[in-house]
Amino acid sequence: MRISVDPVLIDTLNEAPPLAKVGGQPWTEIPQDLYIPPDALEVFLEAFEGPLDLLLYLIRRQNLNILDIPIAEVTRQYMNYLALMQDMRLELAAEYLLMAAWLAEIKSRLLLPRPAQAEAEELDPRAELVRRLQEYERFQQAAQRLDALPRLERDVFAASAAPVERQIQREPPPVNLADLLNALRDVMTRAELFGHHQIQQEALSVRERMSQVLEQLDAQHFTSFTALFRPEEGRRGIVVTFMAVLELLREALLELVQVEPFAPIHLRRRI
Amino acid sequence: MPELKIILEAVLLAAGEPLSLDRLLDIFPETERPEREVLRSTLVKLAADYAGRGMELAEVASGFRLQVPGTFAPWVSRLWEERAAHYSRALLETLALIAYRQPITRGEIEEVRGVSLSSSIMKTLQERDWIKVIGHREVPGRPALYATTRDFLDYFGLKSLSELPPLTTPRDLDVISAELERRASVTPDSPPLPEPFHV
Amino acid sequence: MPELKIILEAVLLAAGEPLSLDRLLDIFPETERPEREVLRSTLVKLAADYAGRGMELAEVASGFRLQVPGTFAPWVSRLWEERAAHYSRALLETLALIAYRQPITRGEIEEVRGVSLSSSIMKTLQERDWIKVIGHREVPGRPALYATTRDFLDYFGLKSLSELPPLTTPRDLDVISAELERRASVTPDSPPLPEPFHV
Repeated sequence: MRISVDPVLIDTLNEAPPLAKVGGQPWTEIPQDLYIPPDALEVFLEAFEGPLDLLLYLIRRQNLNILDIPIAEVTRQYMNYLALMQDMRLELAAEYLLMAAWLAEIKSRLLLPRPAQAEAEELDPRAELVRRLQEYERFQQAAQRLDALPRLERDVFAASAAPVERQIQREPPPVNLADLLNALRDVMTRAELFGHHQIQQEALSVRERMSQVLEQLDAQHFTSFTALFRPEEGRRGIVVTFMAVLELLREALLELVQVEPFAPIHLRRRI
Repeated sequence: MPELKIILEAVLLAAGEPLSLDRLLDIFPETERPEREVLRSTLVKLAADYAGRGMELAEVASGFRLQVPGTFAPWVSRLWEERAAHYSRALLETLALIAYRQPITRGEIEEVRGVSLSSSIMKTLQERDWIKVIGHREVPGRPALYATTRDFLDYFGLKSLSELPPLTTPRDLDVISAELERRASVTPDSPPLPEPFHV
Repeated sequence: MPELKIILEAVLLAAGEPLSLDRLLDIFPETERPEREVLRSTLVKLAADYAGRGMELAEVASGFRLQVPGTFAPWVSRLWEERAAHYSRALLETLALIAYRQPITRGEIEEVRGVSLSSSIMKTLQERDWIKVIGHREVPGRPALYATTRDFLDYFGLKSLSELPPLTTPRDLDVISAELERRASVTPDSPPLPEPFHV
């Protein structure tokens, strides 16, 4: 359950409608013992960022110096707030209860008489609480200053104008021969092609020449067999071309036509 | 070929995000690449062009950004109904702690704030790319160490963390303690507080 | 309050997208809203300001937009140059198989690699002009036969396929590979490989 407050109603307190509902009971007037100004009702108790926040709130409300906290009084108020939260069935986090215990401990230590000689060494029991409150307060302030910085999308805005032509230039990845070789070794090792596969016997240059011959030929027209050979390549080149043609024929990639024995041989690609 | 200053203007506008000097140099083919110092002085000239205009050249952590100054927020914000997010106090306090105390663990944040930290806050901050995990503290549980990002600086218009508003200086515990003792001896009793709010 | 023209400039720059006259009018509170005709003539004045600058005001279907003219494309497009990542293992293996076993069908590549081949790999290799279809095998389905291109040879600095390191045994491949790396680190130009494979 929440305390719901209509700010307009606060200005017109004499009016009948309930100011707030607490524990199901409608409030039609501000309680006399309320030391917090009415607008504080707008602050939901659940909006406190934990026990340190609540304590700082109590201290600020009283314009108290953080170094001069009357522990007994602050503890009493703190406990009242916890009671209020419990009445409103806010889930009370462990941190709040821990703080209550801490406050009670400080209070009891302050009440205990201290031997004169111990006084010198012993820190004031409030010191640690004050340190933590101060530390938290620093970051509360830092958060406020951070929030006040001119922020993109709220205060300043990125200026942009769409380019008329936006082409993305893509650089293809570089590859080196060693990469290629490594890839081949991997695939070959996996395929266990070595030892019994024809690759070992097969001439790479024959494979290359097979590609070249296929490119040279077309499917529509016959090409003269002799046109495939280039004398400048010498004997080895001729042998390679011849083997390439044989291999292509074996793989049924070419069609060979010879009208009669010793007549010119013609080749074309199978469609 | 257009003037260098105008090319920079075009590129910054097309980018719509901060561009570092290196990235600005990279838009020129090697043979036409200006000197770094020339680039810098040209940017200064460009910035001067925008006096009294609807934009300004700002230098943030990731480089140079053309932006619409805050003076125009009243009109610009009417373009988008709900664009400028309002962040909760819890989120801002957490962000402040990470910004000023980085690298920091979740436990350390919780200790200063005195309250446990909701996961949604850390998630929001990470989704906005304002914070990131930069390592782990070598203690049991190896908690993640958080730090702010370059995007965080860009977003808040800062060139570096040193431009953050200064933190108020903490008071030394011994000083606090001495102060408390002194006061206690002067005024043993604090004035009573007004009546608390009862329900 | 800034001049109307400057407010429009700021809003158009912040929007980064076309804004219709109606939307531009909407950014003003009702009491300060300019006449439609005033708005239009102010936009004309604004457009004139951009002569010789890195931006221009264009009227497109959905309204007015500040844009970077096409003349700046040579510089602007370099902003988005994508740094090449690496090719996948699958792509390199496929390329190696095509280089050493050409002409080869897709099915044959799949058979050796033992996995099916993604179309994107063949597409990438073709787009890079490293492989091409040089025919079809006369078997059911008439699968395309792939071979490497002259561009492929040029890229790897080979005069012909016979300059590719010879295929022998995996162990030899290790040796060749180590040799290639050694040479690459010593001299930028790779000298011819020891013994090309001859018929």
